[in-house]
Amino acid sequence: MLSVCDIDVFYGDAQALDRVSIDVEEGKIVAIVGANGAGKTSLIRTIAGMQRPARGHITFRGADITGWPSCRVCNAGIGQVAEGRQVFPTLTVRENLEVAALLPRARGKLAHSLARVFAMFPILAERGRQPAGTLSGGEQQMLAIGRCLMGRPDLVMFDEPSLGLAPALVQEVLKTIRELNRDGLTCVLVEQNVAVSLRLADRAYVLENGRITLSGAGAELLADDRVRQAYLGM
Amino acid sequence: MIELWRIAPPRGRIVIALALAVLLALPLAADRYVISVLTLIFYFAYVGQAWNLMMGYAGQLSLGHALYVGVGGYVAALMWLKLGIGPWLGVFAAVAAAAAFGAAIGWLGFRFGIAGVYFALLTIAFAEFTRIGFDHLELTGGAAGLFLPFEEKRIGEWWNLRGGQLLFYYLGLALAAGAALLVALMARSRLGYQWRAVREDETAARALGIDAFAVKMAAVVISSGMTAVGGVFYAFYYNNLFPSQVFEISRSIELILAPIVGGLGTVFGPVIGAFVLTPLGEGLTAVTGRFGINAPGVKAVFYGVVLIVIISAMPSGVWPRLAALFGLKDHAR
Amino acid sequence: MWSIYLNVAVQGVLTGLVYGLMALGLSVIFGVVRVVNFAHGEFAVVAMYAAYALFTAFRLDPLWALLPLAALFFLVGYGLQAALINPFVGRPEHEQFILLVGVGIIIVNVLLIAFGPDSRPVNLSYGFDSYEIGPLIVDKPRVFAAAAAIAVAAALFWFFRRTRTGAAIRACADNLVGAGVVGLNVKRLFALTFGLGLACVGAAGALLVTIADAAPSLGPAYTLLAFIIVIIGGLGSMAGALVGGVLIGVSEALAGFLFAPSMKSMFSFALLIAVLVLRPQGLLGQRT
Amino acid sequence: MTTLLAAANLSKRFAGLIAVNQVSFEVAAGEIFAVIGPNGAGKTTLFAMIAGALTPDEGTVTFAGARIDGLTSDAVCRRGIARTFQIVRPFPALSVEDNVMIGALLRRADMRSARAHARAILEMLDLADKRAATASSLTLPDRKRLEVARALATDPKLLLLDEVMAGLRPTETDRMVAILRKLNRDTGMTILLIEHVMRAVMALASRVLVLHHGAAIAHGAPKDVVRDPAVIASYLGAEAVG
Amino acid sequence: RAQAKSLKIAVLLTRSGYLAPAGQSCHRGALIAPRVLADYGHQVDLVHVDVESNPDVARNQAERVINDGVDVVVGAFDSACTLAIAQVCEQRQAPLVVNIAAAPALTEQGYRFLVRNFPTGSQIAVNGLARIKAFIEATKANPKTAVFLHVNDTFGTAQRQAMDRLLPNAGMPFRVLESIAYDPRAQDLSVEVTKIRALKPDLVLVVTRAADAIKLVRDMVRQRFEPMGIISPGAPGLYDEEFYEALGPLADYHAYAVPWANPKSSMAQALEKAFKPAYPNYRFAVECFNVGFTFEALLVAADGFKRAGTTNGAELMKAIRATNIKEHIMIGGPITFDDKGQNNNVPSAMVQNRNRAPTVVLPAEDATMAPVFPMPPWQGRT
Ligand SMILES: Nc1ncnc2c1ncn2[C@@H]1O[C@H](COP(=O)(O)OP(=O)(O)OP(=O)(O)O)[C@@H](O)[C@H]1O
Ligand SMILES: Nc1ncnc2c1ncn2[C@@H]1O[C@H](COP(=O)(O)OP(=O)(O)OP(=O)(O)O)[C@@H](O)[C@H]1O
Ligand SMILES: [Mg+2]
Ligand SMILES: [Mg+2]
Repeated sequence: MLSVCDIDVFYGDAQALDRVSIDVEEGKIVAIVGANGAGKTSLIRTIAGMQRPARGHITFRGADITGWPSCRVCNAGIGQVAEGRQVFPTLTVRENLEVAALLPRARGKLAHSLARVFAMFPILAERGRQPAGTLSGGEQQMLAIGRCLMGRPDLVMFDEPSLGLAPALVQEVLKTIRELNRDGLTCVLVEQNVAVSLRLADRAYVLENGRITLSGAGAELLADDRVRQAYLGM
Repeated sequence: MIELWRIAPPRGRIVIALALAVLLALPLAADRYVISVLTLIFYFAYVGQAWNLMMGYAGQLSLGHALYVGVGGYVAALMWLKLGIGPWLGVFAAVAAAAAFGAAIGWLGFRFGIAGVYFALLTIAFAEFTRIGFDHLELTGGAAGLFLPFEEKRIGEWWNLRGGQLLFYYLGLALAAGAALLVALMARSRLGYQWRAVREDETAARALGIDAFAVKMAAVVISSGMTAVGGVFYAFYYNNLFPSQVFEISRSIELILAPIVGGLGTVFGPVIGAFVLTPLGEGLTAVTGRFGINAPGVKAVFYGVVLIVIISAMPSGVWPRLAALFGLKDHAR
Repeated sequence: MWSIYLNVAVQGVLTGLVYGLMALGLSVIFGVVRVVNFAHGEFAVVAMYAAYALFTAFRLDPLWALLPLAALFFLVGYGLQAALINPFVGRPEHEQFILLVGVGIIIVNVLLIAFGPDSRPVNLSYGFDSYEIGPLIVDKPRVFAAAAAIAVAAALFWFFRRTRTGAAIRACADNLVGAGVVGLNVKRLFALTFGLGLACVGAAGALLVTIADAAPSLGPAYTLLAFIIVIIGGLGSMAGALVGGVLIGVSEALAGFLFAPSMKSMFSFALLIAVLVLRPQGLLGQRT
Repeated sequence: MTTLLAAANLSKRFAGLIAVNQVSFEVAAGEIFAVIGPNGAGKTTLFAMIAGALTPDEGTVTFAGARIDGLTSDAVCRRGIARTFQIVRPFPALSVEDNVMIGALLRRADMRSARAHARAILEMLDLADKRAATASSLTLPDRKRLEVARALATDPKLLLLDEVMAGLRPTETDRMVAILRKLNRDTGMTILLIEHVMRAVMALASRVLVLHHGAAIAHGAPKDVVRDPAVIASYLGAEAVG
Repeated sequence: RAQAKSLKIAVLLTRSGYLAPAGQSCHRGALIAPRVLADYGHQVDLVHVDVESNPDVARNQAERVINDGVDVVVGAFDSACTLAIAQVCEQRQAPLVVNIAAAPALTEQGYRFLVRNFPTGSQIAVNGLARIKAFIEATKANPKTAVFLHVNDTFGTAQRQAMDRLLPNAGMPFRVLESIAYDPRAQDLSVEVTKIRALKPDLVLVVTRAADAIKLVRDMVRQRFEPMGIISPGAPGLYDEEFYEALGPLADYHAYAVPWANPKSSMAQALEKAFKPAYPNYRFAVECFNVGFTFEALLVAADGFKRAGTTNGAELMKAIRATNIKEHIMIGGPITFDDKGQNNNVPSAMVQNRNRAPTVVLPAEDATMAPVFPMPPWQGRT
């Protein structure tokens, strides 16, 4: 469904990604794990069209989307739940959701999308008129997920959705991702919480200093010694 | 200073020595118009350098530097007119007064964490506030202006800065060269490093023990004091001061164009900028005149277009581009 | 005596509202695009000339010309942002400053070439009329202009608060990264915002010409005025611009009346300095 | 051993969230002390309060016998505490050497000796060959090293390191561990570090403090702490053990 | 070069920048001058330069035109620019004939290569007060109180200082209640008008600039304030084309004491004849102040050249200093200069707007209409 082929990404003179390639199959969960600054966010931003690769290309459903602006990528069906949630703090919860439905592909389905999101996260319906900046971290994360779904994506990239959440909430969020996947959504999951994300994933990639160093089925990597040593402290 | 000379690349040394020699000898050959344009270039290179120190090195955007030109000019002129103290002494009072203004603005701005556009607006507000104040100040003749006597018999009284074009030409040259040297030295001093640290990232600078407030205060005080010397030059060159002329915002803008166009935070930027912009203005006058399109305003329109083109094509200024062209990339700063 | 004060204050409020509308454009643009439009007043003067031209050619009352002018200036702003200013978004302030100073110089001098240096009045049939309400005498053009300014500002508020595109623009102002994340077309929204900002200026110019005569040299003065107003009200705050306008209008009027009129703008600058020092984000601005 | 740094009942709130909650600990002179904890546990916030970047809502920080809470970050640095930033903050337009120079100038008025000092430190951190490059062109591992170099250049008595190993490869991590250990041994410099890379923590620290949701949940020698059930549950993750 | 037939003159004016209106008006005078001068037997070649209301430009351009072989410089309306040019002319020994600029310093700073055929600020005030007194006497009106409103710029302040000095001993029938200064950059004068209205003066004395005068009168009408008259002791504003355009019938009856073209001078009539076809959109009657003085400056230069017979700066200057021109444009005369280079024979006429045209009403020998004071009410004017 999505394939990233040999991309390099630079910030000024500094290289963040070095010949990274990944493949995402329809209906699967793909995990990308790696330490702080390994380039996970950079990869997501590049796929989303917010960063231009210096080389390589990205195809989605057969179309070459390399270098497309982010609005076009979104409209092609790639959504993202960004690192740090990135909600609009002074807009109300409802406005946050509505704005995301401005994508041409989602515009006509606003009412339906809204109903679905409220059904999934009833708390958001309750807080509909409240500025998003006043929500708690967990609520904001739900809003970020809900907002992403308003754009009617076929593939969603989650960048550290559990960051800064209490353990109970982490479970909640991960459960949601699993459910969304069950309903047919393809997911890319970026997490530092290596153990959890590897167990969830059908396939996983390990990113180190901008390079893919390992890849394989989630369970396989979980059993890999190198992974256990580097990321699980054993 | 010797250190500076030592680290300059050989080609750079030749160019600088040659340029200085040519400028020193020029009055022997060049006509008075060229000399007068060059005098103006020197003035802008000088005050531009002073501004560069504050914006280019310390990263504090001031859009009200005309204030210091005006204060410096007025103080020195008053000292001479009312107390009979000539400009060579008066300049100290002028520097002190302008530095006091600078310190007051800096204190208010930096103490209360005002930065960027807001700080720029604060500086404009002070300049305008002072302009209106001077418009009402009896001591300086108010809006009617302040005039320095310009009499034939005084020409040659260099100690009172009474003299012909050449006096001001060489004085301007000395000021511009001296300011460039001063900034080059400062940039390599401890303070210069601290300025750049604050400019680049104030939080990180403070984590390295730099007292950002003190360092920024030093920048605004030195810059305003330096600018005041330009004001003394201006007052004694033109022999008259009108608040509506010297404190005017367009004056502040005029004086920051050269360093920005030339290259902020570089020693040669303000100089190159002055050598680009002033002749550009004169050239446009000549060219529009030659082609018979000397309708008032046409020149300014071209000037505006050139500004837009330069800032779009070379956002970091002409000099870094030139330096790269001549393979002096590492010496661009 | 109090009736005189009342008169002065009301004049200040009315004039301040029109200035506030002009400043509103600056605030909207800065709040979203984060570009400081240093040629703001110059655009306002272009609008004044446009209103003047429409009046002389078609006898179109500037209060009506306001609508086509706002539309026209919207297009100008949209095009300008898309073509010229977009590359400067996110660049250092001094670069934006030079760019827009260049634009301002061009505007002032093109106007000088096209219309000459003399000021151009719009002679309204009701230009010299005034309402007398008890001790209060207020002139019609000012009342109309202030009312129109409120109407335009209200329309803009409505747009930003009630429409989805308005919410999207606010979203860009709130969190630019977030806007990219949800796939908003940021460039288009920026152009739209610049367009709206200039539409304000277009409308304000049409109103200004009913209370002042168009002249090329007004540009820089209006730019400065708009700055003072938005900084006092809070750069980026819409209501702040109107409040700032009224505050400046009233304080200048009262200061002019109580002290020397020639020093009245000193009070504006003093107010500006006080606000910057005590509440740098402006009266209605939010701390970032 | 004398106590160099003592934090007592430190707390910090952000808009309702308690980022650091009544944390107390002491660091002895010459010690290497580590703070660990899951993402968002409050480690960086704790550092920021020690370094003067944030003022604690409650509690005190004592350094070399004097209260330093409430001092500005530059004053704290001049007292002898240098820090690195987790999200690195080099001076991007300046060269690597100039970045370090700025640190070195804190205690050296003379440019020549400051430059010599900067070069020595760059040498030590394997950055010497990159000293003319602008900081913005460095890779993340190099930037992390630059961050350390710059802090070291101020000749601190106490060095605060916020996740300087993150993103380094195992060999690079080992190299950094060796450098820090050598520094600690040769100069007696006290080091307080935040780290996720347990390999480094185990190798370096004599004592570890574990934070979770802003509170200290364990405290002691590294090998004891990693066996603490509360730590395993909250940080290392139950799965990891099982 | 000494045998040159025609005199090369550079006309430096503020044709852009904030003094552009006046500069361009003067420029019109300069453009039509050569043909009129030729009819009087003077050959002049003009170079026109815009000094952008900026002394830096003025200074450099003065150097440039002198380099290019110009013999005399004329200019520059603005005092700051004129002073900048004066220094260059002094050093290069090129005569500067000031067309308009009122700063007293010009002829007090000791320039030898400068003459000014224009009154100083205080001369304008002295002449103006005398005319105002005559004006009131001639109409037998009886204003008891006045307010003096002036723009707070170079010119306005100089006027104010002169008024403060002169008024107490001028024997005026009215008492000045208050002097009010306003900011030249003020966007709005309604508060100033309210302030005047609150003082209820019979007479409003004003020193304004072009656009300000419009704002002033407009706000007076709007605020329904009707003094007996609005009179200027010598300033622009009340007689600009834009003033008539903006105010229509309300522009009438305001009076101002300014140097003015003598309607009975044949040279003025010749100038007007040349002006009309050249500028169909402008009226000589309105522009004659700027046009007239600019023309006279050129006349002074050309006349000096004729007598000196050389373009040598020093000799030409000597001839110009010795000028004695009886036939010229403006009321008064002859044109002569004192040791400082100042012409002290530039009186003011009392001019009043009548049917939207400036009309000389005093002195009687030059007048074309009789003065009207107090003015008729705002309402009902056509
Ligand atoms: N806007 C930027 N400008 C310059 N460098 C950047 C920028 N964003 C990221 N980098 C650098 O690119 C590299 C990869 O960063 P990235 O954010 O992709 O890592 P990550 O794996 O998502 O890390 P984390 O776990 O901290 O989220 C790092 O060296 C980082 O410092
Ligand atoms: N300036 C701030 N304003 C509001 N909340 C903040 C601020 N700084 C930190 N926080 C919050 O405080 C909590 C603790 O943050 P802190 O950065 O101290 O965690 P950390 O332990 O360093 O985590 P990490 O391992 O990810 O670096 C987090 O929830 C964070 O979002
Ligand atoms: Mg990331
Ligand atoms: Mg942290």
